[in-house]
Amino acid sequence: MALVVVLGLLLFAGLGCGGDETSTDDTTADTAAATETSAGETGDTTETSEAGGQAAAPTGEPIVFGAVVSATGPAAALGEQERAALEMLEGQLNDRGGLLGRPVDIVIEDDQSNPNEAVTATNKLIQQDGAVAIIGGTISPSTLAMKPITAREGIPQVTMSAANAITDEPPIEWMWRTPPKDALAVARALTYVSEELGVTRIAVLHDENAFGSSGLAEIEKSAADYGLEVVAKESYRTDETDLTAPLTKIRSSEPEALVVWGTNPGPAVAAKNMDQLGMDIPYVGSHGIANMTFIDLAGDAAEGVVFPAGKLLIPESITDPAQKEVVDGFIAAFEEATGQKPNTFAGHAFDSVGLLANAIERAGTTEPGDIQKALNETTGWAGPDGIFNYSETNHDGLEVDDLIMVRIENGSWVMAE
Amino acid sequence: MSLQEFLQFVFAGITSGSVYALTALGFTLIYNATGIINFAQGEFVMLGGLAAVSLHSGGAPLALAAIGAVAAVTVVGLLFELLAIRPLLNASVLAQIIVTVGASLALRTAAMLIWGREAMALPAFTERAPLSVLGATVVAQTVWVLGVTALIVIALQVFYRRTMLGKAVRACAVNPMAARLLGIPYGRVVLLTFGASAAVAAAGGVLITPISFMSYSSGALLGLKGFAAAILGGLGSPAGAVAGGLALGLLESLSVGLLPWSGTSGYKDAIAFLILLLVLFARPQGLLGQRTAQKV
Amino acid sequence: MARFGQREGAEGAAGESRKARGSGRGGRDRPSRGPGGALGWPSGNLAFLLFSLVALTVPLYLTNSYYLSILAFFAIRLMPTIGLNLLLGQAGQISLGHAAFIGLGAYGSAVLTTRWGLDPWPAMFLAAVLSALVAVVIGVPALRLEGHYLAMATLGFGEIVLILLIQLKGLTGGTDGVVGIPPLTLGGWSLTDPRLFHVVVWSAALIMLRMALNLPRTRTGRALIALHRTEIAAASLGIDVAFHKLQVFVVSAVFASIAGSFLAHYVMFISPEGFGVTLSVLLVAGAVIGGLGSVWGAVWGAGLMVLLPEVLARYNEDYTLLAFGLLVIVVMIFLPEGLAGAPARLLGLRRTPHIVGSRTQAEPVEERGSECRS
Amino acid sequence: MPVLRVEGVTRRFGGVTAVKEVSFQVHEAQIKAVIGPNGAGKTTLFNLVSAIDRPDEGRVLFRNPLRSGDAQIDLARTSPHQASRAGIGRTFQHSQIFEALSVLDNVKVGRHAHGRAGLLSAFLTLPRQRREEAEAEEAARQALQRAGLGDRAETEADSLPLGERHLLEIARALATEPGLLLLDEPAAGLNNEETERLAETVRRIRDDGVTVLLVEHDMGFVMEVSDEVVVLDYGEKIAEGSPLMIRSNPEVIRAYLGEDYLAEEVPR
Repeated sequence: MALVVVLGLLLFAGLGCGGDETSTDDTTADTAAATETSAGETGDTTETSEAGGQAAAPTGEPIVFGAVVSATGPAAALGEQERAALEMLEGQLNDRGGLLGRPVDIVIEDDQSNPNEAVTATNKLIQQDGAVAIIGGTISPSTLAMKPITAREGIPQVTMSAANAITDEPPIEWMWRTPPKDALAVARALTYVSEELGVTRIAVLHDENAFGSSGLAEIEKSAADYGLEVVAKESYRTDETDLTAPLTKIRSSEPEALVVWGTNPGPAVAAKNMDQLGMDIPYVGSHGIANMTFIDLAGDAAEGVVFPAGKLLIPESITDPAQKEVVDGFIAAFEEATGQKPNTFAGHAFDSVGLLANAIERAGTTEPGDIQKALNETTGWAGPDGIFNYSETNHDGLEVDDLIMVRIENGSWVMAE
Repeated sequence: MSLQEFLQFVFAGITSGSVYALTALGFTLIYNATGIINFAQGEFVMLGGLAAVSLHSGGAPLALAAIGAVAAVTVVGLLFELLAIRPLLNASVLAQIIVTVGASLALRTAAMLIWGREAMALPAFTERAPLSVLGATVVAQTVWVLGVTALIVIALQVFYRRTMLGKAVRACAVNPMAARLLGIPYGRVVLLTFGASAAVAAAGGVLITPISFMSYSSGALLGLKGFAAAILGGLGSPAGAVAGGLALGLLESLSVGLLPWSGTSGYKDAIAFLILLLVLFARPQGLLGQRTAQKV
Repeated sequence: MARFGQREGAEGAAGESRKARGSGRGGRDRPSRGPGGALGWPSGNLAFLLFSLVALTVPLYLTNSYYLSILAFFAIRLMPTIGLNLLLGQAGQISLGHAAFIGLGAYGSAVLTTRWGLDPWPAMFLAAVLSALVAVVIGVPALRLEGHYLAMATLGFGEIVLILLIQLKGLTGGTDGVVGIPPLTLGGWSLTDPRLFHVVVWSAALIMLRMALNLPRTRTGRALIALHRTEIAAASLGIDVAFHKLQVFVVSAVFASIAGSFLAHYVMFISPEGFGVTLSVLLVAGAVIGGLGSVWGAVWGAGLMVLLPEVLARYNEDYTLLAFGLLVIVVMIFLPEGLAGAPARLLGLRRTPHIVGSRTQAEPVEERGSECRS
Repeated sequence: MPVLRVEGVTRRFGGVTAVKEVSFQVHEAQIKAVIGPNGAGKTTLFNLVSAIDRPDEGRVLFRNPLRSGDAQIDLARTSPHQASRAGIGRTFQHSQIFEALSVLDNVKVGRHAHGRAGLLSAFLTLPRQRREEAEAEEAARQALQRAGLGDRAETEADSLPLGERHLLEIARALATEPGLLLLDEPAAGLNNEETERLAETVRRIRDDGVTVLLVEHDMGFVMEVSDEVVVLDYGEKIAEGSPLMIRSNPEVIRAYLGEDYLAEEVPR
């Protein structure tokens, strides 16, 4: 009986929910399309992306992208802008005539930063909403939990999370990635340590969460390649109150630089504690502190901290003219839509949608196999995260050069090199 | 290990330990009056810190922000007692545990909805270079924490030892019926206790935010560590709570420092919890306490 | 001799008042009634048969794997909730560390299959054995403790297991989790088909439900209800209190472990963060909100845990935890029988007894008195 | 050979000596009462005899007369449930019935030690479970008969009046098939009629061969049912003998009057 009740409520919730979303989406799309049409001019649908904002109103069955983001829960700081970007991009795509002349519907599900919810959400997106491709998840555990489903169903999945395992462990036939994977960020940071700092003895202080320990694993694996020796490694819990104990232990092994791999607030505590202890070795952070929160928390202690980041953080660092144009357009549009500056994660969302749209246009169909083939043929596609080159074996797309090293000076970011 | 390093570990332990001690005090207060362990205690610490951050960033001077935060959280504590604890004062231990656990869930989530997820900072009470002893350093804020903790302990000791109400509360905390027979307005005592406990917790939150920052999720771990500290010190004794807190902090930091191999700090918390379990199993009355926690 | 009687008045009154404290607000102090307790459910087999029939035939008319995955999580959530319902409702013992047993089951299955190449079913079995052993090791000392201390001890235990899952990287993959966990198979059929999986996972959950429903009207079940009300009286009737508490603790751990194994083989990926205190607390919250007075409460609680997020998703899923926290408080105060007891209560059919045990149950009256005297 | 031999038993709580070097014996099929002013240590003594508590000194030796094969055991080294299994049944001063269960189920709890069906049998409703359940029901109904509650089996326990609650506790204890039945203030709070019914029941139980040790304040009840009386004061035995002897014992009278006098001086 309870089951009947639950089922009933589920149907109610599900249908109601779906209904709501569809209707809002439709309205937005319609209005947007209407506005656009009034602007006139018709373009060839296959060239819509170049055609900019001047295209025919898309018609017919919408093409559904399903997205799983962590809009709530612990990882919401990452997922919030992803959601905002996805919502904006849906409108943008439809304004430009949709894809293949059809409207695009990006259905966004929140996994609450919980991999189990990501499973339910992915099933819903594929079964209920008929998604032709999946975007997400925000966090690596969700992506890894979704991976068997998309692999089983044979639906392309473009993830916005960074763990190496996502594309290192088979199967990867249906999985592509937009952010620089952890190994890439580590490679960028270690390059800086060995080439710019010119030291050999490093210590690692890392958050024991997935982000931090994956960073440590990658550092330990590749340190030797950069002529570096890890002389000490200590971990801490994300909500640790004081890190002077592990730092003191680290100090006793006399490293020449400290690599801190974690997300806030730990790295900020570490920066303050280093100040307190009078440790004046260079502090190299991770892309996990590529946000104002770190500067707010660490205050003066943040000065001089160096970390790897996507070029979106300092748009002036972009040298490739095509990428510059795309990124400038994205920043302007995002600021107009949300009133906020886009962060790295918004960039991941942009790249995910862009790469998929690009592949579908080239494929000319929404058949999964064709999208798969087209994605693998992606070359030189420029977005906020960098220049993407996928192949059958490379589903990461980015290179070390797509990252820059950033230094904190006077409470803001400057290029470190 | 050099003396300087050893001292540094001791200071690290004292810094964390003083945080635990302050949290433990709140547990002690409520336990003394009601026999209840408030599983939401850590959340009051968190609320204190975040409220102070809000007030301070809203333009209030630090001292005013601190006092305002303590006052606000005290009100929350009083409401908590009236709305959630009062109806269940005569109910089973299990019901009381579940209600405070539920409250901690609710308070934490509410805090997240109000303040968001990012950790927030507060400036140190006195801006000055860290104090240095034989090369080992400790931030001035730790001294603040220790000082206020000492003040609270002294105040509590005076209350329990010198005032009629304090004596009555302490003597018959385990038996509210007897307290009623002795003419003590039991309901009011419990209400005051929750208010006082929330105030102490909030003060702790305000004091530690400059050291360790504060976010909506900080309360859970603080609560657990604070309880471990309270148990170590023997539930019921304010001085014991402080001793337990400092002991726990020292144990943690020395376990990081003394274990010879690298990468042991991940087990720091496990060590703290293991000690909690061992103490509970072997000596539930705590290392310093006398009251029995076990059934016959 | 009449004077004697007079003098006794004092002690009698004090005794009564002590008792009054226990029973407090009208009937708050009693352990659960059996499944036939009319707690919103028709008693006995009929309700169970109907429920089973509905649960197992769902895939016939529902093929949408979104709904099926919600129902699969319902079943997976139901298993530990049944265990907690027995532990809390019948035996009156709390555990704030049961997520650890789900984690042990999930990791046991994951590690045994991916690293040591075992088949999923034996892996699930071995993981359950491991969980049972751990439950014995932790239960023997912990279950001697009274309410608050037991709660804290189990909380600490849960934290330790979580830390070990994170730190023993060689075995568990640390925070990266374990990928590539094989799905369950049955007679050569892979249970990746959501409909097949549904039938299997619900069969397991229903078996647990049936077993739990059988319990209250048996020797063991009555022993649990008795020791919940008063351990001393139970012991005086020949009940080995420690043994029975341990037994139900182990059973609840095994149920949780099996749920964890199903989860691992269903999601095919696990990572440690899902097995923390929040899950433990949510499980207890679910069990309480569902209702501890009847085993059916577990069904309500687990259903709500799975359903509420889906409904609240329209607004903001962060409200889910807030709702659960507040619901627990409200239920505890106004609806001590939980959702399962709500219909009967609302209809005024029956004042059902409270389940969470009396304050005095664990306290020897004599000692308590002497403490205050001295 | 006596059923129960209390030998030099002492029990201290902190600085207070609740029971001090108390010795006495209870013989088969006898009703023995322990009386004494408030705080005299009666309940402590009872807890020692039912193995809920352990003496600091002395022995509490018990031999079950109804099971001739059983050896004598020292209750000071026994756990409560083992004491029950050895043949000690008890009731409590403050009603400790299981309100959530029916009267019959309450008594069935008393059959616990006579069953073997474990958790597995319970979960799976194995044949053994069904068989034992039937046996338990049969025995429980008999025990209810003996306690004079035969017609109340299907009632909810929490709807019983106080007098019948006490009888229920007795029935429950009888279901364990005790050789020695300990009654902790069975007549407390009962009206005359209920007390009379209780006295009848207790005598009938004694006549069935069950030895009874009781603590009681109701002197009328004690004098009516007891074969022998032990008087405690401040934890020490001050008198022992037949009700008639106790009634006129000057020590006893002084103990009670003295206490009374004290009680008036210093109100509690």
